[in-house]
Amino acid sequence: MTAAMSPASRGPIDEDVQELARTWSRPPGFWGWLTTTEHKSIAKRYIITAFTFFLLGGLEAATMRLQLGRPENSVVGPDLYNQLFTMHGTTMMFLFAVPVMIAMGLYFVPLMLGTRNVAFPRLNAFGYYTYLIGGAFLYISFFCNTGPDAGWFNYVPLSGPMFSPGKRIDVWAQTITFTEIAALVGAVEIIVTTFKHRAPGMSLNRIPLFVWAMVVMSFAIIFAMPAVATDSLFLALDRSIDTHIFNPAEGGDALLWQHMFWFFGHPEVYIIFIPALGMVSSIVATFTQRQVFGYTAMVLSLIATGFISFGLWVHHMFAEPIPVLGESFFTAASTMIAIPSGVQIFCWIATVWTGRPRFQTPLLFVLGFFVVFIIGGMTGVMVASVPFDLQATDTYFVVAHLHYVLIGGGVFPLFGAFYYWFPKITGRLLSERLGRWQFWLFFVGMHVTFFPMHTLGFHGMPRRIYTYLAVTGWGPLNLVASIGAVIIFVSVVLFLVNVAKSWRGGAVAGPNPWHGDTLEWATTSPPQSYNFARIPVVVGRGGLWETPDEQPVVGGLRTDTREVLLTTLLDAEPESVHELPTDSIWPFLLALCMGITFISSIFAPWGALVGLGLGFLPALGWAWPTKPPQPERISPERAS
Amino acid sequence: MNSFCLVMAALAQPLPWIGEHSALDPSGTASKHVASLWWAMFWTSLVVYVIVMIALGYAAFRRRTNAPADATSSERLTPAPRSVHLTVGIATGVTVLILFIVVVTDFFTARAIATPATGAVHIKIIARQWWWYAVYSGDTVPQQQLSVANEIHVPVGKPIVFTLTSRDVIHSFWVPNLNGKTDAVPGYESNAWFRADTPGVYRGQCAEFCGLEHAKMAFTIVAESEEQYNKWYQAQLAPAVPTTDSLRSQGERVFMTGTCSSCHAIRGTGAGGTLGPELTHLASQRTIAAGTLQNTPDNLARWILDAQRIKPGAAMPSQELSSRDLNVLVAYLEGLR
Amino acid sequence: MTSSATSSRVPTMKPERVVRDVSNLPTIAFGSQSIAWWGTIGFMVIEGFTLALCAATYFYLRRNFSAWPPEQTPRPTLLIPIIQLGVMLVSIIPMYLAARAAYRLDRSGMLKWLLVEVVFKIVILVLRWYGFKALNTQWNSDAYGSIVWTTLGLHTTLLVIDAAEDIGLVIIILTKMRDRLFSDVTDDAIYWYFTVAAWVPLFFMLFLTPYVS
Amino acid sequence: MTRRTARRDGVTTQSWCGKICRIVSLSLLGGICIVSLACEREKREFATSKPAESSYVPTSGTLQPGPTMVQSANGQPLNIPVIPATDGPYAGNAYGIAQGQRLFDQFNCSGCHSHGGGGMGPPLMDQDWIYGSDAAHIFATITEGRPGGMPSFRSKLTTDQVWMLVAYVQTLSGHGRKDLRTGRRDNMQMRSSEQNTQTPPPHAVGTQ
Repeated sequence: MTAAMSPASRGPIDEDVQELARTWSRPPGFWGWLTTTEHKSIAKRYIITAFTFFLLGGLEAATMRLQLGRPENSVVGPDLYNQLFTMHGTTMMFLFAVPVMIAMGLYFVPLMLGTRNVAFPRLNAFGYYTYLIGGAFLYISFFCNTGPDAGWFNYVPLSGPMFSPGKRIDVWAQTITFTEIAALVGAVEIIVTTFKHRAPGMSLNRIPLFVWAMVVMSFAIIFAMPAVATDSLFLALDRSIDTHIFNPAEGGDALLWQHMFWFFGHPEVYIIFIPALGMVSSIVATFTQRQVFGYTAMVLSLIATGFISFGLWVHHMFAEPIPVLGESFFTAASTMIAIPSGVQIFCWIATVWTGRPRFQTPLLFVLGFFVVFIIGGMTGVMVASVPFDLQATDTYFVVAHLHYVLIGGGVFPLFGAFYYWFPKITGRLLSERLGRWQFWLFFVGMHVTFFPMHTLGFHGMPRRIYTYLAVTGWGPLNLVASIGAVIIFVSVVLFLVNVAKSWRGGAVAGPNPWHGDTLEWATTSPPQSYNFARIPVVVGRGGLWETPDEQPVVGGLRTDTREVLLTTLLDAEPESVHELPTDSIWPFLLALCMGITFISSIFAPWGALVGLGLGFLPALGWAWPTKPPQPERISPERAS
Repeated sequence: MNSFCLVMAALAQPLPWIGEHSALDPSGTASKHVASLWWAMFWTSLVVYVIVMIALGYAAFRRRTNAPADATSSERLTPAPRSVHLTVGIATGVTVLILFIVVVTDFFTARAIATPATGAVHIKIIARQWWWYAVYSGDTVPQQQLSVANEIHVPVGKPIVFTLTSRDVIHSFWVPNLNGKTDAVPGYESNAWFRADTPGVYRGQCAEFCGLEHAKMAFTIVAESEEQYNKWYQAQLAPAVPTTDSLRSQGERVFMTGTCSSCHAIRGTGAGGTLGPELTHLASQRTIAAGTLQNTPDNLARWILDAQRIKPGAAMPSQELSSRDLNVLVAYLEGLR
Repeated sequence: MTSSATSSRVPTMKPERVVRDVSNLPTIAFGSQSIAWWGTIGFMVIEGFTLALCAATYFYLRRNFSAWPPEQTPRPTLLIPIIQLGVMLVSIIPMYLAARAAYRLDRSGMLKWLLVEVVFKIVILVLRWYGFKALNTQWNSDAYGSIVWTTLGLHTTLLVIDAAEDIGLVIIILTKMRDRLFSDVTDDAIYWYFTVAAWVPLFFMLFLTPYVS
Repeated sequence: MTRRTARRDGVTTQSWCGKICRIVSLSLLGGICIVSLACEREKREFATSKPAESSYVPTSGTLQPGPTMVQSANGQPLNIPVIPATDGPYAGNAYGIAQGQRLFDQFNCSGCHSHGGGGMGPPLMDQDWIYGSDAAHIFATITEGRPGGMPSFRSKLTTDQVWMLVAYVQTLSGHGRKDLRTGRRDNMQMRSSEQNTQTPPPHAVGTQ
C-alpha cells in the first residue's frame, strides 16, 4: 500500500492523483449539489445566480425606459413604476454587483494563491444559500405585488411605518439582512484564505494584484455592511414594534437613516469598483504580455481607494440641512479619491505602452472601461463640489454619472473577466466574433442611453419620476435614451447566445490559452476538484512567467483526507497543515432556518427570537465531528 | 478665474440643446455662478480627457518590432525604462494640481452663493405630499402674512430667503434656473435663497423621491417688478368677492355643502378646511394640481371629477357630482379672481 | 459541471520537482496560526463595529433632546447592572483557566472550567433579563427608550451566542472529543473576552452617562 | 496506513433526501396560499370616479346631530342607497386602511373618539358597539350620523373615503388580520400602534 508518507522526491505517481480526486470529489446527484463545500462549484453557482439577477434587473430597467420613452406614457402606473425602480436599484446593487464580485474572488483567489479550497468551506456554502434565499424572497414578494417601493436607498420617513403601509419595506429590510450576511461571510473567507492559505514563497509583495483587490474589497465589506445592517434593523424595529429611532416627533431623526445608509452606500460602490480594478490589472498584464507597471503604486492606490471611500459619504447629502463647514470637508475628500484611481489609470497606460497588446475581447472591454469610466470619474469630481451638486443631485445628471462609473467601472471589467476566465471555468473559449459584436453593441448602447441623461439632468428632470409633462421638453432625449436601452438589451442577449454556444461547443482551451502569469493558469481547464496535485512553490512576482522549467512543488500532503497547507502571514513560510471539514447538509439547513426566522419576524416580531433559538440545532450539527479521531501532531512550542 | 468662466459661459449660449428651462440658462445670481463653475470644470475635464485618450490610443496602437506571441520571457519582466516612470510621476502630479484647483474653485463658488442672513422677502415653504404651501412670513402683522399654494410671486432683483420644512416625508425645493436645491426634512428647518435677475416664469419641481406622485409635484416662481409684485400681494390678501349672479351662487352652495369645504378654504366665505390648498384666488393662478394642468375651465372640471385618474394616490378624491352640480361649481370657481 | 471523479489523465503540466516536505508539520495549530482564530477575529470586528454604530446613534439622538434621559423618564437604576458587570468581569477567570487547560491539552480541566463558565453565563443572562427592567423605560416610549433597548438587545444576542457556543462545546467534548477542540476552546475564550470588553464602554454609556449630563 | 473514510456514510444519506424534498414541497404549498393573501393586502388601486348614483340636493349643510330621517329640500323622504352587507372594498387592503388612518386624523374624528379610546364619543377599541360592528353598519353610522352626537358626513366625504374610514375603524377594534394594521404614526405617541394593540373581537351590545 502506498504509505501516506510517500517519499517526497518521486513525482506525482498516477495512484496518488486518483486518490486525491476521490478524496476531493463530492457525493453524486442533487444530494451532492446541496452538500458540496468545493469553492469552485459554489462560486460558479454564485456567478450564475448573480448573473440571473443582472438579467432581471435589466428587464426592470427596460420596462422603465419603455415608460419614460414618451411624456405622459401609460405603460406602467406610478405604483408599479416605484416598485420597478426600487427593484432595479436593489437588485443591481445588492443581488448582482457585490455578490458577483465576491463570487469571482471565491473562485479565483484560492487558485491564484495556489491552495485547494477557501479557509472555511462550509461557511462558504452557508453564505451562498443565505444569498439565494434572500434573492428568492425578494423576487417572490415582488411577483405578488409586495416589492419595495421607496427607492434602493429607502429614505425615512417615506419608508417609515406611516407612509409605507403593508409589508413592502419589511421585505426590503430582510433582503438587506440576507445579502449583507452573505457578503460578510464572503469577505471573511477571502481575507482568511489570503492570510493563511498562500503557497509557500508567495510573500506580501508577490501576491497578484487581483488578490490584493479582493482583500481590500473584503476589508471594505467588513466595515461597511454592518452600517446598513444596523440601519435596516432600526427601520424594521420602527415598523414592527413602535420604536421611535426615526420618528422626528419623539426625538428620532430623519437624517440619521441617511448618515448610516450612505456610510455604507459609498463604500459599497467602491466594493463593486475595487475588484474590477483587480480584473483590469489581470487582463492588462496578460494581453500586453507584460507585468503591470508600478506594483507598489498599484497596491497602495487600491488600499488608499478603499480607505478614503469611508470618508466621503456626506456628498450624497449635500442638499440636506447639514452644516456648511462639514460639507466642504467632504468636497475635499470626494475630490481626493480621484487621485488613486488616476494613478492606477496612468500605470495601466504605462503597461500598455511598454507591452505588446493583443486586441482580443477581454482587452476590448478593458479599453471600453477606460473610455467610459474616465468620463464617469470626471463627472464624479464635478459632483463633489457643493454648489454644482445642489444643481445636479437627484437629477438625471447623477443617474448618468452613476451608470458611467458602475457600468463603466464595474460591468465592463466584469464582461472582460468573463471572456478572460470563461476558458478556465468551463474549458471552452468564448467566440471572438460574437464577443466583438457584443462589445461594440454594449459600448454604443451605453453611450446612447446614458450620455443624453447629462443634459436631461441640467434641464431639471428629477430622478425616480414615473412620467413627465410634454411641456418640460424632456421627451426627445428620453426617447434617445430608451433606444439606447434596446441596444444594450440586444448586446446582453448576444452574450447569452455566446455563452450558450460555447459552454459545450466552444473551441477547447488548454490550461493556459492566453499565456497568463497567475497560478490559476497552472491548473487544467476546468481545474480538478483539488486544484493542484502538489502545492506549487512561488519563486517571484512573475508567477508562471518566472518559474524555471521544472515547477518547484511541496510534497508530503496527505491524499486520503482533505488537507491544506497553512503558511505564515508575511513570507508565506509553511507553518502547519489543516484538515478541512467534509461536505455536509448543515450549512443549507442553517441557512434555511435563518431564512424562516427572518421572514417570520416580518409577521410576528417575536419570531426572530424563536428562530435564533432554533438555529442552535443546525449550528450544533454543523460543528458535530463525523469522522473517527485520528492521531494529530501538535507542535510543542505553541503560539499563545 | 472668474472672467475665464464668464467667457466660457458665453461660448456655451448658442449650443442648440439648451432650452429655457435649464440650469445652464441661469437667470439668477446663484445659478449664474454655478453655471460658470460647471463650464470651467467641463472644459478642464475635456482637455484632460482628450490628453488621456491620446496617450492610451498611442500606447495601444504604436508600431512595435515583433508580434506579441514571441515576446521573450525576460521582456515580460524587465522593469520599464526611466522615461515611463517619469511620465507617470508627472501625470500624477498634474492630476493632484488640477484637483486642488478644482477644490479651491468649489470653495470660492460656495462662499459666493452662501445664503444671505436677511432678504427682501421671507417665505416659509411647507412641503406636503405632492404640493407646496408657501407663507410670506416676512411681515410681522399676521393679517398681512399671505399664504399661497404652488405659485409664488417674487420681486425681481431682490434676494428671496426661504425656510423649508415638511409636513410628512422629505421633499426638495428646486428651481433649476435660479439656484440649487434644498431638501425639506420633517423635524428640520433648512434655508435656501435665490435672486431672480430677469423677470419671467420659472418652473420648479420636487427633486427628492417622496412617494406615488413625486413626478407631479411642481411649482411656479413668477419673478416680476416691484410694483407688480405689491399689486399681486395686496390682491391675494383680499378675501373673495361675494357672489351676485344666481348661477355662481348655486355653485357656491354646492361648494359649501359638498365635500369641497371639508378640505379647502375660501377667505370671506364659510369654507375653512386646511387640508388642501386655499382657493380664495384660484382663477388668478396659472396652473392647478401642483403644476400638473393648465388652469382652464375644462381642466378644472376634469380635475374635480376625476383627480385620481390624473394624479393617482393624491389626497384629492374623485368627486361624485352630477354634471349640473359640476358646471355650477366650476362657474363659481372661475369667478374667484 | 462536476469534474470527472477519477480522471486517469495526469495533467501534463511542467514536470514537478519536490523542494519541500511538509508531512511532519503540526496538524493542530493554536492562536493566530489557526484559521479558526482568524475567523473569530473577523466576526468580532463585525459585531464590535455594529455595537460602535449603536453607540454613535445613541450620542447622535442625544442631540435632539434637551434633557437626557427625557423629562418624565427616570434615570436607570444601577444595582443590577453593576452586579452584572462584576459577574461578567469575574467570569473571565474560569474562561481563562479553561483556555489554559485546553492549551495544555488537559481535557478534564478544560471541561471542568467550561462547565463553571456555562453556569456563569446563565447567571449573567438572568441578570441581563433584570437589566432590561433597570432601564426604567420602554422601547416604544421615545427615541431614548428605543436606542437604549436596541443597543442592550444587540449585546444580549452576543451573550446568547457565547452561551450557546459554550454549551455546544461542552456537549461535543463530552460525546465526540477531538484534539481540534482544544484550539476551538482557546478561540471561544477570546470571543468571550471581546464580549466582556465590548460591555464595559456600553455599560458606562447606557447606565452612567444619564447621571453625568 | 492510508484510511478510506470519506465515502462510507454516502448510502444512508439518500433517505434524508426524500424527507427533505417532502418538507420542501409541503412548505411550497403553504407558501402559495400565504402569497395570495399578500397580493390582496398590497393592492394600490385608486378609486376613479363612477357616475354619481344618488343625485340629490343636500339639505342644510351645517353639521348638527344627524336627524333619524334625512329630509330632502322638497320634503320627500330620501332614497337612501341600501348598502349591501359587504366588508367594504378596503377591508383586506393595507393601503386603504392607512388612508383611513390619515382621514381619521385629518377629519378630527379623534376630537370625540380620541384615537379609539373614546371621550365625548364612544370608544372604538372596545367590543361595545351600539349601532352594529360590521362594515355596512359603520358605513351607515358615518354617512347618516347617529343621535347622541355623531354628525352626518354624507356630503362631507366621498363614498371611497368613508369606506377607507370604515376599514380603519374596524382594525381599531381587532377586526381583520394583524399584518393589515397600520404601524406607529410619525407624531407624538398617544397609544401603542394599531398593529401592536391586542383587542378582543367586537360583539353587539344593547343601547343604554
